[in-house]
Amino acid sequence: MMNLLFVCGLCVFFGVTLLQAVFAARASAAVRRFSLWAMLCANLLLLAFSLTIVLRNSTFYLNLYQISAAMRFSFSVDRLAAYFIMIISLVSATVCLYSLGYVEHHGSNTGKNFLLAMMSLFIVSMLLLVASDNTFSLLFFWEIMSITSFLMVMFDRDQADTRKSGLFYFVMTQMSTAFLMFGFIAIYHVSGSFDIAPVTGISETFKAFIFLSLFIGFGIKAGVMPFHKWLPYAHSASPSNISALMSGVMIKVAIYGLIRYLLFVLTPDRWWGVMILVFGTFSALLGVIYALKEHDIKKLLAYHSIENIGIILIGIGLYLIFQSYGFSDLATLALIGSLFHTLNHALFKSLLFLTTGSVVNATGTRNIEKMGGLIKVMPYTGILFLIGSVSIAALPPFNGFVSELMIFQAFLQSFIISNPFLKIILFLGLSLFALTSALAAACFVKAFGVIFLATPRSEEARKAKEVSWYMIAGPAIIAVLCILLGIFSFQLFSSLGFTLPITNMAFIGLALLVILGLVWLIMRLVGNRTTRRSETWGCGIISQHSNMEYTASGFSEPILTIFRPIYRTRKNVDRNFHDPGRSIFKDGIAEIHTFKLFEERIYLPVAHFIEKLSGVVSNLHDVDLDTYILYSFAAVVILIIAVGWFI
Amino acid sequence: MLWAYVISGLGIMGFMLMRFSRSEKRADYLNTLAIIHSAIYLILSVIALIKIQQPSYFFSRYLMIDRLSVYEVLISCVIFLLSSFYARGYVRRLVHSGEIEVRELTLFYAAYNLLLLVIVFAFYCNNLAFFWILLELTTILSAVLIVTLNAKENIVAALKYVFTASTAMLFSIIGLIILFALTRHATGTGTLNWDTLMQQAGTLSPRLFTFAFIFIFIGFAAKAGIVPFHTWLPQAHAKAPSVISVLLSAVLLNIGIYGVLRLYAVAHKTTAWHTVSLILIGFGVLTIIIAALSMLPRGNVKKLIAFSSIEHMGFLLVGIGLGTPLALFWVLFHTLAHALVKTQLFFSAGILHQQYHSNQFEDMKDVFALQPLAAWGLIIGSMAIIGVPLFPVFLSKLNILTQLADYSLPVMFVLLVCFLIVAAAFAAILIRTIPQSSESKLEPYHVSLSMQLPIVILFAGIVLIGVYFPAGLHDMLMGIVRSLGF
Amino acid sequence: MLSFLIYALVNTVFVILISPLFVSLIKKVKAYMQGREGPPLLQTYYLLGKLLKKETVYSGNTSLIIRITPYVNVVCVIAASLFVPVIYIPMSVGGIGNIILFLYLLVCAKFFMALAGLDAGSTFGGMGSSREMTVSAVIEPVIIIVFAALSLLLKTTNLYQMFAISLKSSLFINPSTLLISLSLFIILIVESARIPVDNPETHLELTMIHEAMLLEYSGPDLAMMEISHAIKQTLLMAVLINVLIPWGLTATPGVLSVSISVITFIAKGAVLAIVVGVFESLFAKSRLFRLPNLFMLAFFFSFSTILFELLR
Amino acid sequence: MINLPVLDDITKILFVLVLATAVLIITVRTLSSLFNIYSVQSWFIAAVAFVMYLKTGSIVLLLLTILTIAGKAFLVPYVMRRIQKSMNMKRDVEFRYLTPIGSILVGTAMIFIVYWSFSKFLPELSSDDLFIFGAVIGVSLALMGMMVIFTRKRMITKILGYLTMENGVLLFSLFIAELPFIIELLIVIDLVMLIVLATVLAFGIDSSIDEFHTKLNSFTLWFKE
Repeated sequence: MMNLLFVCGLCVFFGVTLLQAVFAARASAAVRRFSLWAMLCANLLLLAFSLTIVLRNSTFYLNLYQISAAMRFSFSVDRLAAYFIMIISLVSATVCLYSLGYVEHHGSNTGKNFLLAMMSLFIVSMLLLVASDNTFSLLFFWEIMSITSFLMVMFDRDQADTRKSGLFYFVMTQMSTAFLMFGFIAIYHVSGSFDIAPVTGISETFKAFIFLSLFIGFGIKAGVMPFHKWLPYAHSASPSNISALMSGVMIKVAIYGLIRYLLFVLTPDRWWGVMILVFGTFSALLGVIYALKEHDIKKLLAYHSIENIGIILIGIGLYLIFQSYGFSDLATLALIGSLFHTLNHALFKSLLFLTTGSVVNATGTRNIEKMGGLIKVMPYTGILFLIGSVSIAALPPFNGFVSELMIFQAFLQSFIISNPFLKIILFLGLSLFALTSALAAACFVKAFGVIFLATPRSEEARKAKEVSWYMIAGPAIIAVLCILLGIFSFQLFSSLGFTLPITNMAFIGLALLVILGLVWLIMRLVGNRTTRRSETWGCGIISQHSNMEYTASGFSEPILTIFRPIYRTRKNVDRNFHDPGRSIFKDGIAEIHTFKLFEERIYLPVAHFIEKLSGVVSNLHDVDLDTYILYSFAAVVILIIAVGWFI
Repeated sequence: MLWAYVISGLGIMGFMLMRFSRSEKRADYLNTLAIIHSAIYLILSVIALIKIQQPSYFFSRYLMIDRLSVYEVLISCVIFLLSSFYARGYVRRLVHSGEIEVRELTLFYAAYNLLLLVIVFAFYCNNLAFFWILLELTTILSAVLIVTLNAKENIVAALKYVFTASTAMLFSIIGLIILFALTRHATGTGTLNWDTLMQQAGTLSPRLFTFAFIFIFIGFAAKAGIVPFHTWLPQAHAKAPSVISVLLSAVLLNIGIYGVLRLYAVAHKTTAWHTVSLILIGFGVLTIIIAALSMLPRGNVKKLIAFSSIEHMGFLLVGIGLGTPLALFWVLFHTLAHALVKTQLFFSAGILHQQYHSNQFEDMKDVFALQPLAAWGLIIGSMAIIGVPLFPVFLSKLNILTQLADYSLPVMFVLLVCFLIVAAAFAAILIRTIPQSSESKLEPYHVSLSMQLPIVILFAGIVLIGVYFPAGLHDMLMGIVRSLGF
Repeated sequence: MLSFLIYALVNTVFVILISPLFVSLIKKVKAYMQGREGPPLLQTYYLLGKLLKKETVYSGNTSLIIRITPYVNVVCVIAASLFVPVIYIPMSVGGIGNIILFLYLLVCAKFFMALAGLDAGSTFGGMGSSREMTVSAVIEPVIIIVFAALSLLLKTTNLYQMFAISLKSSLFINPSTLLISLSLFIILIVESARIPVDNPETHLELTMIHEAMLLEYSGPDLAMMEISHAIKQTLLMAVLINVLIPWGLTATPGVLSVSISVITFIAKGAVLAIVVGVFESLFAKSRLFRLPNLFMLAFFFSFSTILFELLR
Repeated sequence: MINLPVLDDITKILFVLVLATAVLIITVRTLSSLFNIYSVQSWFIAAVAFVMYLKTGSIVLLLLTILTIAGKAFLVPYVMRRIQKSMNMKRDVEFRYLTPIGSILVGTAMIFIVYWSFSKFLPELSSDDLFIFGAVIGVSLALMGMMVIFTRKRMITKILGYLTMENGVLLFSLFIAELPFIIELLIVIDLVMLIVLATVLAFGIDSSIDEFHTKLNSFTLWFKE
């Protein structure tokens, strides 16, 4: 039964890949629609599969195929894996539904077909990655995931910035693979097998090395702060349904890997927890702060992914710390919190990316300064985006709030830890975490307000139309899930066998509903219900104009001013003068750029160093015969001396 | 058995000398002969693989057929067959674009077939000195093949090749003489036969063996393109017609590695082997580092591919140096994988070169519009060569690295970084190339089927061995490793 | 369960009824400090009544956001009022009384208010919501850390239990409580939009934050916004009171005890309102970008409390 | 099979003379005299071979002597002279990396280094000090030839340098007479072919591509039969 579900799902995916890839040149919109529906069904199959495992808390093993004895594609799905499979298939299903409407808008016929082929390969590689029970297949599908996503990022390859993003993404993703390979092979070196099984009897330092390389490897993919740089580029470059998949699911896969190796393979030390906590906190804070100043809506969302990954990491860090002190129920609270936040973020982030895709389609720009007033022309999309914003801003009773509540609870109860130093760290982390979520709320007031409210700021925005049915249905499902998961979280956990010290949101929801009813009733009774339409009050200016509105930059300006030290800006001014004495000013250009700290202090210097080095090395080759012979001569002489010396 | 090779080979060459009047026909005629030649050799080798019990010796033990040599010969024959097919269309293009004179064709194909003959016997020969001679012959022949094109740079490239390779080879004669003296001193009668060396290895003095080994290694390294004797390689590969670049990169380099492998097998029987391992791994890592760094600023597609060949040779050297059975197993597999992938890359590059008459990336505009197949070949080949899953290089890379981890983790880390740089180099260039388009639309020329077919076949083959490991291959490789005494 | 429902009803109604009183009381005090007569104590009730009778005017640019916001606000603060017992401390049901939830209900109200500020597309509204979100973002860590300090002090994260514990143990002598209540007071000032953070009287774009968002409101909607603001203020006052000087608040329902606690609460609330009024008249509206210093002060107080607790 | 100590002395003298010729090849500028020096060097090598023949009496050495004289003292210089005529250049005056003096110094250093290195190993192989001498002289001759290749500018001279290296190797190999004759022969033929090819290529460098190809054809056809 389970086998059937699993294998059928996979077969459909591979079938779709083949179909789309082989007929890439010819396949028509009908074929595409067919394959999308097929993918949707396959996702549902796997959803059913994973849900049964999650609910029954059983495990599932399947040795699908093996290249050689050492290199098996064998899968074992336990509750954790099934949970992530659930996330993947759920989000992918909705994305497929959305894509039914979306894909037809972009690119050449071949391009679309190829995109679908890659998309299905991408989804299936993520599923199998999570299901893998040995390092080999994990690495295998990890690479395939990276490559397919890279190809999809390159989808509209004619834009220059897409190319830049693509290169950036490719290099970073290869780097993460390299680090993972190092870690895995190091594990193999001690355990002597590719199985994902507890490693024992290794020295502390060696274990630390393994942990660090794995953390970097997964961290790059998850977009943890110092390694996050690829994320905004890649997400803004790729088509929106792909961004939804990447940001909603792919970076979660990295989280899965981290959790898997921390829980089931390595035996963590306390400082790992602290380290992860610190990294998480900074990713969260800086992520949201960078998001505040973004006006490219997709970059903004990408930075929020970084923030939420940070929150998830905070949860994991807390888990490790509490575990190391033996407060197992608090640890469980933190871990479940971060896992639940993983699900929630997957949901509302894909919801946001999908709706953003619709908006970008409708307006033809990613710059929110050019939008505005869209809720009147595309109300459904607007409402969906609002739900997404409310959940990502962690407002009760939505799902985002519940997971953050759990992490807050874990934080607040950290007073039972004895070590005062650690306690102070935790309280600082707590305050920064609070700051993060407040800023997130601010950021989404800005995003929603500027995109959907007030009057249109550009012709495109004025002419925008509501998108097709598919592109509303897909997000709508997620939106409903966001609410349900929020309200019935308590019942959910108890049905899974976790009784956690959190508020019963169903109760709160009920209370809110009752109060709403009462208030509404009262207002009906006592309130005057006549309304009148009129102008916005503009100090007596008769015609309200869109460029009198508050802009996104204006909105975030006070916060930016307060956090000025974090965004350093660089001005470059070049002036032209009429006279040689440079006194009579003709014209000039003045620009202010935000100083991209990580890019300009870490990434580019390293890249430049390597470039310089390789330049030197390759210059050695561009010479004539004499020099070549000289090289060999020197080499031979050195060899002769070395032989005489050593042997 | 081996006579069959000689006779058929010489017969083919006899046919070549027959003059034909019309030039167009001549190209196809010669090419047909070449195809027949390589086909016959392939069949013969398959027979040799199945019928003849390995090892068996011929000509007073100067020649032998054993598992390893048959394996290498098979690879070479397959590559030769594919490139003969490819050459059919390609040479026509060359003639058409005036890059090669019709009168050169005889010379070209003569050298081509002779090269096949020589290579096969280089693999089959049992005697080191004889092996050395054939190795020199391959240098000469490939030099001739390079200079058949109408360009001064080709002569320069060929000269560089000849000088760099053969000066190094002279030192390996010195090594041979020392080895010979060593065996004579050890057992009374000197010998340079592989099999006898294997038997007598125990009696040789490790110090002197290492001494001899280093000198012999210099020559083989030059042929295999190991830093610092690799200098000839990039230009030779870049200037040669793509068919020949394929042979240089996918077949000739293997011979050098093959020699090193044999020698290492002998060394493994002495106590000198860990010194030798050290030397090999040292040179291998150096090679990989230099190659990886030189790939970043390349703008020339064929040079890029050539440098990646250097890098892979270094990797093979490292694998040999590890000297564990698994490592060698995967080294052999990697040889196959590398040969196939390289062939595909150079074929695609050849098509593109015919389109743009340049190997520079920035000249290649609207690649997808003009030459979709070649573009895909280039992309897929690059992915395969940087070791992406679905492709065989990934398997061998992973496994050799795993073996390397037991030798030294830091070295492995260095290699990972180098591979990262290589990947970046490929990605950077492809990403820069693929999207660029030009206002002046070129006409896509008609790529004949004989040029497209090999690429498709190779793609299928690569993916096949990338995900499916036939038991036969597995047993064969295991057999080779065991026959080498590991 | 039933008892809880009764509690909810009574408590909520009481809070709703009492909060306008405090508002106008503060106004009165300020008027006295400025040497004016000031409005009558029931002024706010009159105001609300008048607004309920008036018609609602919506700008042509607005969307449904501006229409739902008043309901969201009222609902959220009333729900929050369940968390702050002022008449007596019931048994917590379904985790009601959780600090975080309490705070986030208030944030929810604020979120929608800010959206509504942007909805009409007027410059003032945008400015108001921008400033509001800024201030709330910066004050958020302070609030959290204050409550963290409380939970550290009282070893619980539930308001009911907090009050119960502070009721049992005489915390007045405990310096930590004083420190915390100082920062709680600052929070009260900030959240109820008072000088030096905000200026509730004027409608000058230079000073206003909270009012700017309400500019487009009129009629019953405005009434709802006002009452919810008043309730929010009362709730924060209640928290401060019940933590610092909980006497009079009972843990056992009963006519006598409840009436006692009601009376005491009104008294304490009045005192606190007067303090607030005096405080407001002593200070001048400070620049927006000076505010972080004030918040840092609160942060310092609460963090030093934590250090106190750790060192003990 | 004569065994006279004088033979050893003669051999040593010949070694010295060979080195002297090598030094000359490094320094001399006129091409024609370079060729002469080279053929003289080959004569010396042949002489060494002959002496060794007298000493050991193995027929292989005699054949080698003849081969060397035929191939290296006559054929190769002849071919090169023709090439030189057709390219009509007289002198090769430019030096790179090393001045003649410098290269002589380096060459001497090479001899010492090689001696220092080899004397640690070869005594194990044979007690005969001529063998060691031969090895040292041979290898250092090869290295000097290499120096010629990368110090001189003209292709022709480079080829001479290569030939010198080859002579060195040959000199060394004389002491391992058991190396089967067939292989010796093949090696020599091989090298000769290499030389001819290199010469033709060198010709191609300085001549028009067209006549180069005619030459190439004739030459390759010649060696295919």
